[in-house]
Amino acid sequence: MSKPIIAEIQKEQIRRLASEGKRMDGRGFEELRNLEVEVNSIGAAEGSARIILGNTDVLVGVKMSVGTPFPDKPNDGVLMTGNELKPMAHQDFSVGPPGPVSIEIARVVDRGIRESKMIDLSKLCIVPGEKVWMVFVDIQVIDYDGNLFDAATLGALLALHNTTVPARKFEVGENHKLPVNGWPLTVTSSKMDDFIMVDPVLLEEQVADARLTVSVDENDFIRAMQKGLSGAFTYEEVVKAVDVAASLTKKLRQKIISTGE
Amino acid sequence: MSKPIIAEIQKEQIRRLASEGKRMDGRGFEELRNLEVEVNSIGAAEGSARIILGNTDVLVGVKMSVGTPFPDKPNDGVLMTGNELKPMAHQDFSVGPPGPVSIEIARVVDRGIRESKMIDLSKLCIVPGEKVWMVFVDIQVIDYDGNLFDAATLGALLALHNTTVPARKFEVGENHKLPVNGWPLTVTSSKMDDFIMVDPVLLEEQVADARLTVSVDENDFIRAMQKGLSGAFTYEEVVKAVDVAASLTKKLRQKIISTGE
Amino acid sequence: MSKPIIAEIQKEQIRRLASEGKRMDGRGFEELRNLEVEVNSIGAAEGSARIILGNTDVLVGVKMSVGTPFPDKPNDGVLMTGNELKPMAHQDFSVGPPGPVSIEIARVVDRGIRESKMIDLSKLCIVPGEKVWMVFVDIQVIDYDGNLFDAATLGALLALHNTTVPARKFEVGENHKLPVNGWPLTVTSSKMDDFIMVDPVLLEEQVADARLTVSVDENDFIRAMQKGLSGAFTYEEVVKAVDVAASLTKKLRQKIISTGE
Amino acid sequence: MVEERLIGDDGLREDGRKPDQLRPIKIEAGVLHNADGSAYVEWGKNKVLAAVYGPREVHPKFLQDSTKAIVQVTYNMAAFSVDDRIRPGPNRRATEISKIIGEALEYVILTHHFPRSSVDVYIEVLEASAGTRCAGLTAASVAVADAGIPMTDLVVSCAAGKADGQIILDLGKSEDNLGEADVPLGYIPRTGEIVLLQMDGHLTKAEFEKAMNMAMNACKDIYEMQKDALRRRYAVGADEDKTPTQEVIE
Amino acid sequence: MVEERLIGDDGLREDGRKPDQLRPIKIEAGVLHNADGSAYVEWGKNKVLAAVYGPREVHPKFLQDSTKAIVQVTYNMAAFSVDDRIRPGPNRRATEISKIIGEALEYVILTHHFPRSSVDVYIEVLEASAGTRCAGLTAASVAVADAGIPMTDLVVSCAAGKADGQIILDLGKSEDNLGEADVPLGYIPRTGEIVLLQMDGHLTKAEFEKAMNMAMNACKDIYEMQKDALRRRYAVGADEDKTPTQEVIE
Amino acid sequence: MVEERLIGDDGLREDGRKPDQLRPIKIEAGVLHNADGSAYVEWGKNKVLAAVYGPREVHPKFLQDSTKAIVQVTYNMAAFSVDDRIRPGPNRRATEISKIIGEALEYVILTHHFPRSSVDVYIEVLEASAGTRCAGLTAASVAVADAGIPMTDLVVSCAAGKADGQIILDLGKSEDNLGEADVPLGYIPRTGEIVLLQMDGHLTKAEFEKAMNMAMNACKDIYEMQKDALRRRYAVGADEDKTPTQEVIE
Repeated sequence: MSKPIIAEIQKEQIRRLASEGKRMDGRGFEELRNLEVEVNSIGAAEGSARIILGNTDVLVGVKMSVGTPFPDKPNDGVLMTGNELKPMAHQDFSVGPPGPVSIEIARVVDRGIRESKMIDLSKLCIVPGEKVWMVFVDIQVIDYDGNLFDAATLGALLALHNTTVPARKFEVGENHKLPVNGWPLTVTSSKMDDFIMVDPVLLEEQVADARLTVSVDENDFIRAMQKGLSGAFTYEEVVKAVDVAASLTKKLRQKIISTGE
Repeated sequence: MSKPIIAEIQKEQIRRLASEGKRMDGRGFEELRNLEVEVNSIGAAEGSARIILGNTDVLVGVKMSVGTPFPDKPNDGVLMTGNELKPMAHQDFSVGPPGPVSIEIARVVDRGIRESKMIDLSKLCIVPGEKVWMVFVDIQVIDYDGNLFDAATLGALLALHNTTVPARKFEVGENHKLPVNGWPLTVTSSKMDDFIMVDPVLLEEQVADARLTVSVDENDFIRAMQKGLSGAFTYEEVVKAVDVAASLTKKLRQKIISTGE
Repeated sequence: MSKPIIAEIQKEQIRRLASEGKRMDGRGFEELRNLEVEVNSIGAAEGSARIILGNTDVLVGVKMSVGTPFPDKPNDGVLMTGNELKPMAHQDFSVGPPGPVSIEIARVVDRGIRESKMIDLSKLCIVPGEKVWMVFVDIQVIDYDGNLFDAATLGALLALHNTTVPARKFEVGENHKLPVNGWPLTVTSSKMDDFIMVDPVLLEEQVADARLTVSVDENDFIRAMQKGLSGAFTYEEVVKAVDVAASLTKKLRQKIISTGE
Repeated sequence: MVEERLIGDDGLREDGRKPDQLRPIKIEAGVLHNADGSAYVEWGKNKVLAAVYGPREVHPKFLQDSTKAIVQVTYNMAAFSVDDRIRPGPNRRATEISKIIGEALEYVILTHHFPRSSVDVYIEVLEASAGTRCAGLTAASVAVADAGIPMTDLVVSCAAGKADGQIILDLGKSEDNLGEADVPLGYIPRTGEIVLLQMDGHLTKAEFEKAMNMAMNACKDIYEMQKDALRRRYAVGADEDKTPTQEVIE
Repeated sequence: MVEERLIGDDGLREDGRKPDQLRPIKIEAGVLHNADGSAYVEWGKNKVLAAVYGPREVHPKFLQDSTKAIVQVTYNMAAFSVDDRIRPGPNRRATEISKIIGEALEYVILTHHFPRSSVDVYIEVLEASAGTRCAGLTAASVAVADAGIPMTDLVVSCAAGKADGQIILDLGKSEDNLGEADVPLGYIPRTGEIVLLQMDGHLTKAEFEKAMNMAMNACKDIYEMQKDALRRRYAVGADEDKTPTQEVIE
Repeated sequence: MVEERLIGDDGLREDGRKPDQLRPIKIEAGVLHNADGSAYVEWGKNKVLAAVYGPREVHPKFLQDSTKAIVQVTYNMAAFSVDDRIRPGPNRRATEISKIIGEALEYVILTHHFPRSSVDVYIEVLEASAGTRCAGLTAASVAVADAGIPMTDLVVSCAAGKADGQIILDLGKSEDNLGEADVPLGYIPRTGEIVLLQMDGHLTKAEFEKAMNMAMNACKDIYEMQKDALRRRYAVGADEDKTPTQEVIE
C-alpha cells in the first residue's frame, strides 16, 4: 500500500506548486528541459544519436542490411523500430522481452517516421521483390527520467538524418547518405488535474492522469498523435496541446538543424 | 479444497439422475444437443463455419496461401490445424500459448482430416518441391459448454467443404472449390462410473472419468479414435461406443448434407 | 535454510578426508573415475557415443544435414552444439529451455571442437555460399553425478570420430567418414579450500569454490580453458592444473584410441 | 500519392457513403453464456465480439492493486479475420491497441469500488475491415455495462480522417490504406471528454479540428445504438435465458 | 495407395514376422542412479528410457491437488533419435503423447495416498522406430513400480493395425508409414481395462475388433516381461548397488 | 592459416602497438543518475556501460539465499554495437559471459553482509571491438564500488593471446579473429588471485604462462585507472550532483 500513498503525497506537492504556476525543477508549464545531443558516436552503427534531455538519456542506433521485402510490398524497403527499457535505466525496469510500455513507445516512434514519409521506402528497393534495404532503428534507454516519447523520437530522427547507407559492404554500389526528409518532431504534454505541462519528468509522469504526444513537421502539418494513460482530455485541451506542440517543435527544429546535425 | 467438494456434489447429482436414465438437460444418454450451423459468415476467410452445439459455440476459419512444401513431402500441400481456448470462452481459460488440452483437440481434429484422406494433399501441389497450397484450419472457441472435440471437428469439416481456393490472388489460375471428400464425423462419449453418455455438457465433462471420441465416415469405416482422461473403458464399452458413434454420425451427416452445406 | 547447512556438513566431511589426502570414493586427487564408453549404439544418429564416468551417464549424438552457410562464412560448414540437463538425470534439473549451466557446458564443448580445428569446416562445403553440411552435436545427460564438462567433451569427440557423413541420403555423393583430426580431451579440476581434485563427483562439485577445465591435444598443446564458480585460483594452481591435465589427457587418449574407437 | 480516386465527382465515397456518413452498425448485448457480460458489434464488414469477466481475483497476483480494480484488455484478431492469415499469439500492434483501449475503459469504470480485483475484457476481431479498434472499444464498453459493472458512462469510439483532400468519417479499408490521415477517437458524449486519441498522416490544424468534430458527432449517434442494445438486452430480461447466440452472426 | 508390398506371398512381413508377432522386446528395471525408479525398454529398434521421481513436492505449486498426487509425464524424443534431427524442446506431438500416457498411468497409481505431491515421469526416446508411445508407456509403468510407488497393477501398451489389407500386430516403421491403420492400446491385463486408445486410418468395425483383441493378447505377453524385469531387479536387491548402467544399451 | 600479417617487420601491430601494449583505456565512475552505481569504460573502440542496483530485494523470490546476497549479472550487446546487427534478447554467448562475470564479481563482493538480497549488475556494450568481456568486468567492478557495496578488492580484467607466433597483450579485432589464441583473465592485483580465466586456440605451456604473466601485469596498470576513476568520482563528491552524463561519450 506504500506506493499509492507516496503517489498521493507527490501528487499533492506537484498540485500545490502547479496551482502557483510552478514545477518541481523550476520550469514553466510550456518549457522543455535542457537538451544535449551527440551524433554518430557509435562507429559500428550506420547512424546514431544520443539524446540527453534533463536526466533522461537515450541512445538510438541505426543499422542497415540487405534483405527481402515483404510479399505485399515488393518495391519497398523495410523499416523496423525496436525499443527496450533496460533495467540499467531504472529500478522498475526488468530483464525480459519488451512489455506494453516499451512497445507503445517503439510503435509511436515508428509511426512518426513511417507515416510522415520522412523515409521514402520505395527508394530503398534494390531489386524489386528480391532485395531491399532493411533499416533497423534500435532505441536503448540508458537513464530514465521521464518523457521517452520525445527523447526517442528526436534520437531516431537525428540518427536517421546522420545515417550512411553501407552499400559497399553489401556490394550494391557506393556508400551514400540515407535519403531522409523533414523533421516531424514531437512534444508530449502531461495532464494532472487541470494542469497540463510539457516534457514531464518521471515524478510528474508517475502522478499524471493523461498524456498527449503531438508530432508536427517543418510545414506545420500535424503528422501523428498518441493519447495515453487512463485520464481524459477535453477538446479544448487537445487543441491547446496541438498549438503548444507546433510552437515548441518549431523552436526545437531550428536549434537542432543549426547545431545538432 | 472447495473445487473437489463441488465436483463431488455435482457427481452425486449426475449419478442420481443417471441411475434413473436421465441427464441434467433432459436428454437421453445417446442423444446429441441441439445444433445450429452457419457457413461462410467470415468474408475474409477462404471458408468458415460456426457451430452452436447447445451452449458450446465454435468458429472455424480456413485460410489458404502459397508456400513451400516440407522437404520430405515435396509433392504435397500442407495442412495445419490450430486451436485456441480463448479466455473469452470460459473463466478457466487463460491468455497464453495453447496448453495440452488445446493441443490435443487440435491434433485430434487434424488427424481426423489428414488420416481420413478427406483432402488429397497431392492435389494441392502447384510446382513439385517448390510451390504448394498451405491450408490453415483455425479453431476459435467462443463459448465453452463441453464437447469441443465434436464441435471443432464438425466446424472444420464444414469450413473445408465450403472453402474456395484463392488461386487468382496468388496468380496460379482461377478460383475453385477446395477438393474435399467425405464426412468423417465424430461422436464423443463420456463415462462416469458405469454411465456412458454422448455429447457431454461442461458439468458432465468436469466429473467424467474417461472420454472416447470415435470418427466414422460415410461408408461406416472407423477413421479415428481418441480416448482421454484418467479413467478406463472395458472392451465391451469401446465396442458399444463405436456402434453409437456409427449410428449418430449417420444421422448427423444426413442432417448436415441436406441442410447445412 | 536446510540446503546451506547440509552443504556445510558435506564440506566439513570432504575437508576432513582431504586433509588426509583422501576422497569420498577412495580415489586420489589426480585420479579419474572408472570409464565405460560405447559408440554408435544409436542407429538413427550419424554418430553417437555413450560415456559412463562413474555414475555420470551422458549420451552424445551427431546428426548431419545439408543446409545453407552463414552469410559471413559462405565456404564453411556449420557446427551446432546443444546440451540439455534433462530432469531425468537429477532431481534438481527441471523441464524447460537450457539455463546458464547447460549453456556453459555446450559452449565449452563447442569451442573445444571448433577452436582446436578438429573439424575442418571448410571441408564441409558442398556448393560455396549455397550448400554446406550442418553438424549437430546433441548432448543428453541421462544420469548426473558430476563433471559433465569432461564427460560431454569426451562423448562429443568419440561421436564425431565415429560419424558417417550421410551423403547418399542428401544425394551429394557416397557416404564417408566425417574428416576429424585430433583428440583435444579435457580434464576438469575442482577446488575446495586449498584442495584441488580432478573429475569431481556431484557432492564434491556442490561444495567446490572454483573449477578449471583444461583441454590438451595429442601434441601437448593447450587448446581451451574455462574457469568456473565464484572462487579463485592462484597462478601456481593454474599452472599445476595444466600439468595435471596434460598428463591425464595423455593417458586417457591412449586408452580411448586403443580400445574405444 | 493517391492515384485511385476515393471520392467521386458526385461527392460520394467508394461504398456510396457521404463524407460524414457512418458504415452500417449493429450492436447486440449479452451474446455469450459464460462471460459475465458480452457484446457483438458489426460495423461495415468488421465483426467484433467482446467478453467481460469480473470483477474477479487478479491473476497473476502481483498485479493486484489494493486501492482499485485493474482493467486488463486483450485485443486479438482471429487468424482468419483478414486477407493474409495472422499467426496466433500476441503481436506488437495488438499489445498497443489492448493498452490504449484498456486505458480508455478504465476512465469510466468505477474501479475504486473493487479494490484488489480485476476486470478482464477480451476483444476478438472475427473479421476486420478498417476501424477494429473503434469497433472493439465500442463493443467492450457495452460488454462492461452488460456485466453490471458500474461505470460513469459508456465510452464510444469512431474515427475520422482524410482522403482525396476531404475530411471524412469512419474510414473504410481502401480509405484507410490510401487516404491521407486517420484519427481514431474514444469519446464520452455526456461530458465531451476524450479518452482515446491517435492520429497519423498529414493534417493542417483546421483539418484536424474538423475531423475531431466529425468523429465526436458520430460518437453521439453510436452512443444511442449502444444504449439501445442494452435496452433490448434488458427487455429480454437479464435473468432469463440469453438471446440465442445463433442470431449473432446471421 | 500402398504400392510397396508390406506382406509377402508367404504371409510374412518385411522383417520376417508373422502377422500377430511382436518385435523383440527387452525390458530392464532400475537402470539409473539418481531417479527414484527407472526402466529401459528396447523394442525392435526403439530404445526408450523412463525415469520416475516422486512422490515429491509439486512444482509449480499452483498445480498441487489437496486430495491426491498429480502425475506429470514428459515424453521427449532425443534430437538424434530419428532420421531427421528433431529440434530440442516441446512440440505438439510430444505434448499430446505426454498427456495420454500420463492419464493412463494415473489410473493405476494410488494417487490418493499422496495428497499435495507429484509423481514425475520422464520418458526419453533415444532411438525411435514406430511404436514409441507404446514402448514409453510400458517402460514408464515399470519405472513407477521400480520407484516403489503403489499401483493397482502395471499398465502395458502395444499397437495393432492394418497393412496390405491384413490386421497385424505391433507395426514397424514402414508399416506405420504405409499401412492402412494403427491402433495403439494401453491395457491392464488383470482387469481387462483399456486406459489408452487411439486409432487412425481406415478400419471396418470387425477389423477394429480383431485389432483390439490382437493387441490385448500381446499385452498379456509383454506384461510377463515387465514383471520378469522387476523380479530380476529385486533379485539383484533393491537396497544394493543398482545394475551397472553400461549394460543398458549393450 | 593466417595469411594477413598481424605483426610487422618493425615488431609493431596493425594499430601501431607494441606486443605488450594496451589499447587506450578511459574509465569513468558514476555516470548514471538512477543506478546506485555506474561506470563507463572506453577501451580501444569498445564502449561499455555498467550499472549496479542493490543490495535490493531478490526478484524472482525463489532465488533468494538466506545466507548471502546473490550477484546477478546481465551482459548485453546493443543491437547496433557491431557490424552485423544483433537481434535483441538473450543469446547463448551473452548468457555464458554473464555467468562468468557474475562468478568473478561475487568473489570480491562481501555478499554475506546482505543475506536475502541481490546485487544486480547490468553491462551494456554500446560498441564492440574485441575484448568486451574484459572491458565489461572492469567496468562492472568500478560500478559496484561506486554503489558503495563493500568489496575485498576491485577485479580487473584483460586478455593476452597469440598472433603471428608472438604472445601479445589485449587483442584487437583482427588479432582476435585471425590470431592463434586468446586468454581473457580476471585478476585481483593485491592478492594475485585469478577469478576469470578462459582460453581458446593453440598454445604451448610456456606460451600460456607468458600470456598469463603479460595479462596479469597489464591488470595492475588498469587497476590504477580504476582507482583513479573512483578517486575523481569522489573528488566531485558522491553527495553532490553527479558528473554530467553528456561528458561520458564525448
